[in-house]
Amino acid sequence: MSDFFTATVLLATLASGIRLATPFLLAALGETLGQKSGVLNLGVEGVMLLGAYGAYYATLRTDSVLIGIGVGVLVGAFMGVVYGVVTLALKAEQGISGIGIFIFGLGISDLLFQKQVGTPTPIDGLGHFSIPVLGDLPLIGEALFQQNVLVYVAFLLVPALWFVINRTTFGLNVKAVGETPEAADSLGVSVDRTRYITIIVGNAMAGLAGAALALELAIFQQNLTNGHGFIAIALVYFGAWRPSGVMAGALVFGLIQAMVLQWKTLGIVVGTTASIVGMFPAVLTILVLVVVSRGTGAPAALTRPFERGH
Amino acid sequence: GDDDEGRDPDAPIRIAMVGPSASNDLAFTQSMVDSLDRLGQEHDIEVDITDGTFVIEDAAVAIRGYAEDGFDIVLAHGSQFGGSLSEIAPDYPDTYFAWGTSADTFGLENVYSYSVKADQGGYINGVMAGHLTESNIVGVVGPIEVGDIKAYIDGFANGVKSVDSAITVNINYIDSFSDVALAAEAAQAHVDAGADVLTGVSQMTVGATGVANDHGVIWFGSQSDQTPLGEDIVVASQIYNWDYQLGEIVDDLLAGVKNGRVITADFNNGGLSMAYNPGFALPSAVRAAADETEAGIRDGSISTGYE
Amino acid sequence: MTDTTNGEVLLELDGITKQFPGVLANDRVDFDVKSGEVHTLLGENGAGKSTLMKILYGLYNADEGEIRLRGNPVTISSPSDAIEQGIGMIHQHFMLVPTLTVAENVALGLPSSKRMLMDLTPVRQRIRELSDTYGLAVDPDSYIWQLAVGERQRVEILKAIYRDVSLLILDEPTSVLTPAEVDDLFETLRQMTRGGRGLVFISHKLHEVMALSDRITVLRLGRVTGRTTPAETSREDLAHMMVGRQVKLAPTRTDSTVGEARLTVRGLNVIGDRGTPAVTDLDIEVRSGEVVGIAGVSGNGQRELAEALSGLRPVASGEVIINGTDTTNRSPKEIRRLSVSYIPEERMRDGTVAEFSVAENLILTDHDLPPISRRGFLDFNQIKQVGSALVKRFTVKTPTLETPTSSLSGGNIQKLIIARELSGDPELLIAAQPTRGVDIGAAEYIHSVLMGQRAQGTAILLISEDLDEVMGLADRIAVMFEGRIMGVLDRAEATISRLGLLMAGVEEPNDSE
Amino acid sequence: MLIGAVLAAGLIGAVMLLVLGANPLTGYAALIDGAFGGTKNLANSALKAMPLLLVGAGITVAFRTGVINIGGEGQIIAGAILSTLLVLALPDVPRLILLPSAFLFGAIGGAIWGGMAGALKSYAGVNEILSTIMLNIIAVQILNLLLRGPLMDPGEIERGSRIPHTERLSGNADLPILPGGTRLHFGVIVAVVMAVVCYVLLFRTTQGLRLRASGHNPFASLYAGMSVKRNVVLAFMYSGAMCGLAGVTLVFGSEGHRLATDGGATTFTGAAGFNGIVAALFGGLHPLWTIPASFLFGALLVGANAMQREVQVPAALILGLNGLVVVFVVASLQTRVRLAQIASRLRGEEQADLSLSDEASSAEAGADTS
Ligand SMILES: Nc1ncnc2c1ncn2[C@@H]1O[C@H](COP(=O)(O)OP(=O)(O)OP(=O)(O)O)[C@@H](O)[C@H]1O
Ligand SMILES: Nc1ncnc2c1ncn2[C@@H]1O[C@H](COP(=O)(O)OP(=O)(O)OP(=O)(O)O)[C@@H](O)[C@H]1O
Ligand SMILES: [Mg+2]
Ligand SMILES: [Mg+2]
Repeated sequence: MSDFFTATVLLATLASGIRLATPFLLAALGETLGQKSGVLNLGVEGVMLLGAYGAYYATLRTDSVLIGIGVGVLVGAFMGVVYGVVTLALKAEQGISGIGIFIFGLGISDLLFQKQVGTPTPIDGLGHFSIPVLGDLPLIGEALFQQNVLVYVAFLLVPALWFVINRTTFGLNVKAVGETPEAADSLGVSVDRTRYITIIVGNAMAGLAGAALALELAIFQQNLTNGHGFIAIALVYFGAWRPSGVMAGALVFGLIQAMVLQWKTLGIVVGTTASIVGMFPAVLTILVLVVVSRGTGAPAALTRPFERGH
Repeated sequence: GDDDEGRDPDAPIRIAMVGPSASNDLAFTQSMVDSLDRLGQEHDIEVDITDGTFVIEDAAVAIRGYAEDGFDIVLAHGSQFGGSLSEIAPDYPDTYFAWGTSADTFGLENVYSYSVKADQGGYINGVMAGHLTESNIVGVVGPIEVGDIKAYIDGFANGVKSVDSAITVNINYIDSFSDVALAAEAAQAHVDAGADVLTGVSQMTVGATGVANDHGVIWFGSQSDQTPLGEDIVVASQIYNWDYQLGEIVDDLLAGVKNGRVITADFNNGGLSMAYNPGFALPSAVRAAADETEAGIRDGSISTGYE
Repeated sequence: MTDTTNGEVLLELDGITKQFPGVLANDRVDFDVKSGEVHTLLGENGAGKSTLMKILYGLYNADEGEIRLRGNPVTISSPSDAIEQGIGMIHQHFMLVPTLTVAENVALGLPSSKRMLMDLTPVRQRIRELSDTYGLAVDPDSYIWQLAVGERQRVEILKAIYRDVSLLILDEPTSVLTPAEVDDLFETLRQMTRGGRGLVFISHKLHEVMALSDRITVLRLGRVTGRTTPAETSREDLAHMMVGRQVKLAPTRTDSTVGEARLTVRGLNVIGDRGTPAVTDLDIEVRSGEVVGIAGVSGNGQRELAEALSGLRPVASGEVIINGTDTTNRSPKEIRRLSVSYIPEERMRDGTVAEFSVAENLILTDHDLPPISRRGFLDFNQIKQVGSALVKRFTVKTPTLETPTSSLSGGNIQKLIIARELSGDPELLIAAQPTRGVDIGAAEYIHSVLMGQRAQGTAILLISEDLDEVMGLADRIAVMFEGRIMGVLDRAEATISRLGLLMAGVEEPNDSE
Repeated sequence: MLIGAVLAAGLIGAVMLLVLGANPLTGYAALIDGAFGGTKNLANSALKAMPLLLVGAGITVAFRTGVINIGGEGQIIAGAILSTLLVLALPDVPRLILLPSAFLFGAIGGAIWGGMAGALKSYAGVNEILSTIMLNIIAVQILNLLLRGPLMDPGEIERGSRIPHTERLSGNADLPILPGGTRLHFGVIVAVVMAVVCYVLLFRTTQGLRLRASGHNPFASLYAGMSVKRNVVLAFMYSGAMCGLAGVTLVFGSEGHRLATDGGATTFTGAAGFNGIVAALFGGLHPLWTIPASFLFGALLVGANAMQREVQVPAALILGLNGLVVVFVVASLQTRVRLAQIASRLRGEEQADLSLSDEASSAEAGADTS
């Protein structure tokens, strides 16, 4: 038992938790932006899978991680366009079309993988990048500042997104459109255009999240994301539509998973108790929200299609 | 199944397979697909595959559908399908059913079950791991504690301990056959805990081998030859060849007898074998120890300690 | 019709027609506005006023007809087009984002001085200037959700003035303002016309129409039925033109016998949305057969009082006794079961389920009582009967009983609520702003119904900002200011000036009790 | 519209099949034959549709109350576990008692699991999307825990194969097979009847009116004397109970007659908790329309599997097409809804002429006496 509390193990857990948190965080931040403008996207998981496959395949073929990341983002953005057309132009029910996108992504990413790659072939994934000075700090340097580039990107996106939402005119439009679209519309703010942008950017971030996962693991597999996208959506609610809250949620989730894995590795939990520990993050998430109780704050127009004159 | 006169001996043997994961998963499902390919070189067969049916009820529909369509042999390639098979098989007494891995034929003549002594290859891998580890810490990334997986992992642990009982074997069941990310983190956790040798089973291990590649930690595989997952780090893999079991069933079919039984693959009957990665510079002493262990297992002088 | 101004023609609407399912909302309507004038659109509820203006502002597309601005035909297919043409609109229902501040609501849609970055400093600055110039006091950093309806209306007006439009549409801007605020607004509007702007004004308050308009166009059933000017007409004539019959503008009082206390409130304290006290140490009593009016500028705790009495808002301390039962902090259902009805102030939010049919809304509060409910099942024949009877009795204008309530005009929704709330012959009625937004014909009817209820012994607590209404209906008038009752006047002793002083928070030197 | 959407998805699918080197005509012929060809295939489609219908009809209750229940997966599992526990404990009770009790327990299990999400929302302010996703995870873990622990078939422990499933459950709890020589069983009847019950609940009862009112406008509902919080909990319980019933049919109507998993999240449910939502949406969130909608969706799933077997394309393609169909159908749905609205208004007008004519004209007359 005491093994767990050695500094090395704790720091390794921390590093692992941050790594595990990254795809959640990227996807959840993207979803936050979309939801802020009133669009719920339950298809994050599918977009992540397509982004992951795109990044993996591009890297496999070009040996360039950068191209891989680019492809992941583009695939996500493309799915954003599709989702935008479906939910904005065709006014489809958001929750369900999201589930459709999820199923589509799950199937097509696997299909492409089986047809184009077949046998899982490792790629050279993202190397770990040590931030000068910070990376050399004793103890925490390794845990916090020797991660892959996308980890830093994800955490930098937290203040960036906060800034966009709270300090730019675009952010003001986003909030207005997500809250009272008819008011925004009556002032000449284009509800659809604002939502197209948030959806496309949000999906691009989901694609990036998938890329982060595939490139960190340096492999692709059927259903690589394995529920990450759905948890990312839950984290938006956990974080009460605030980037910092979403980050806190992602970290809680990542750290608990890392801790559980360490416990299993070190033989602290064995056998069927593993299942109990496996539900720990879910239970904790609920408990945290019960205690903190900030269920309110959802954008009032979330999931509501906007049509002028209604 | 309504042709009481038996099958036409000149027609190709029609074999259907229902598998839980993708046909090219470098693991359990692929091992059977490969074996069917090899069977096709010996016999005139016609193969039909439904893969990726992880939903048990969908698999049941497919199994019944194949039986209904008059396939000679229907393979329910996944231990989770047994429950359904036990109810379907009695309805189609003329069809040969086989499933695995398992050791249960429900007392039915037309049901064969196949299992593997995966602990044997596990033990051999373990012996090599015991010799190769310098940190004296070895890690195992397992999916779920069932059947051949548990056999392999227990055999592996015993093999390691047979070299030096002081070596720590950390075993981590991640509770999923498919969660690659979790497998990667589990491998990372082992590395963080000091492991310099890793092994793992099932399709999720592709995540773990990525970490092993990153850290130059050596890797032992099972079920399929996992060399493609790490040319530099994979030492050896235990391979499942279902050829032996398939052969037995086809022989029964051709002889027109139904003799439902448990057919167990091991190193002696060729159902299991080792594949060494030619690209890995395995010290000859270690290779010799492995060969010696394999011989001992074959002649029964070495027990894997499983069961 | 006589031109009272000789400004150039700003706007011409030519033959505008708009058909909604089951309703011809506008039928070949011609309408124009000249620069420097106020042109009033008058008409009963559902006459098609808002529809015509929404077409002008690009919220609806006309089926037929042409819009010309300064003589040039224009296509206005979205609010952006309208804004580009210099048209502004104050909507009948608030168009504000509750979770944003006043300044943010004003800045929304406008270019920022720092391009992509938001810069609210100049916006706040200008809001303060405009507030001073036009007497529209509001804190630029308050969130909209924190504001009372009157303040919200001021923000709407600020939004329009801030944009410096050449044509401004005001769809019932005064329905939530106090008389003093209305005076201020009119002053603002006159300033705007002096600068050459044209205004379209919509209101159901005839004295306002007479005071402000240069020209008046009357709509009925989607058609123009009259054009006139204040000089040529009177309130009575206007009422006749609108409704098509003679209307009594002041309610007729009937006799009633005052009985036992139906509502007794002692030492009531209620906390408002902002977490600060909204009602403080309030005592009041309403007896059977009397109307007690609560006058006061909106936002002085009237809404919180009504909500606390009807169980929608917790009581912090004090006692509410209805028909001898202590109902302090009881649920709305328990309170309703004591034969209490409540006409809510925020009728769009609280009063109806917009997606429900007219029939469903008419039985909303009684749906689980016989005869509507039989062992938990709805009796649709009863619903139809009850619904038809109420629609008929209260002249709710709807194509069918199955019509979604959302497509009724504002005034008809109000009538629907009143029909429902009075259908059960309540023993206590809490009526908050019962005629706000209702046309004069309907207002007359509502007043007569209230008087009828009073005669039958219903105790009525009438909360209204409309002093004419309060003085016309109430037996006693309590004036609320900052959550307290400043004084209670008997009907006979109530004058506009005394009430006005109390409403402004000035205590009476000698208590009238 | 619906047909158009399916055709569009089919067209894209045909292109994909061509790319994969399969003949689309053969493929689609197999699909249609697999779904509708002969009584056996029709029966398989109905069987696949059955849990979708139960989940979907339940979902309509939640949606109409203004809450999104994406916790169907967890609620199915909860219903399955509770009914399985009952049958394991009392295997010898006669079928006439055991089977209804199993359904009752399943409904209770689902209702508890759903009710938790409702209570969390009503009384702790936890958003239901979050809580249901989490409750799904927890239910899967509990299922794994039980099947690998106390509920594991003793035979599996004996043989050492340790497959995570229960023993074959008592034959007294088998869902009776309906006459006709197919696999169609009693669960299908339960599903259809329960869909009708959902319709009656929503549109014919006072409770249903309260649920719908709360869904559309909680403020007005509160004002009208309803307890919105309780209605949210109730809606989740009804919805959950329906999912729980689906869980019962999945266990006692399965080929294996046991509760089984491989540890995966949707191994047992076959994602019925999600597909049921799709079926409900196909049915325009109306419990009765959900009946044909889920049958068509079930047929599509069954037919797709048949197509995969016939032309030997990866199962992944079917999944991808499945997603496309959902997207296309939902996208075209709005158009359909609008058409329906117009139609109903036109119909409404006719009704008005019949039933309301004197009221309407007198209302106008009242205002028209000049
Ligand atoms: N979106 C809509 N869909 C269907 N019918 C509508 C819609 N909007 C308005 N109507 C109908 O058109 C008619 C005119 O409505 P409008 O809102 O223009 O009336 P109004 O004159 O503004 O009345 P009020 O004084 O009550 O505001 C009404 O009968 C109303 O029911
Ligand atoms: N009309 C009625 N006749 C007999 N019993 C009733 C009636 N209405 C409700 N009940 C019973 O009273 C109890 C509470 O009813 P109800 O569900 O109406 O509560 P409620 O407070 O109105 O909540 P909500 O409206 O949110 O459902 C239930 O047991 C119900 O069966
Ligand atoms: Mg209007
Ligand atoms: Mg009630």
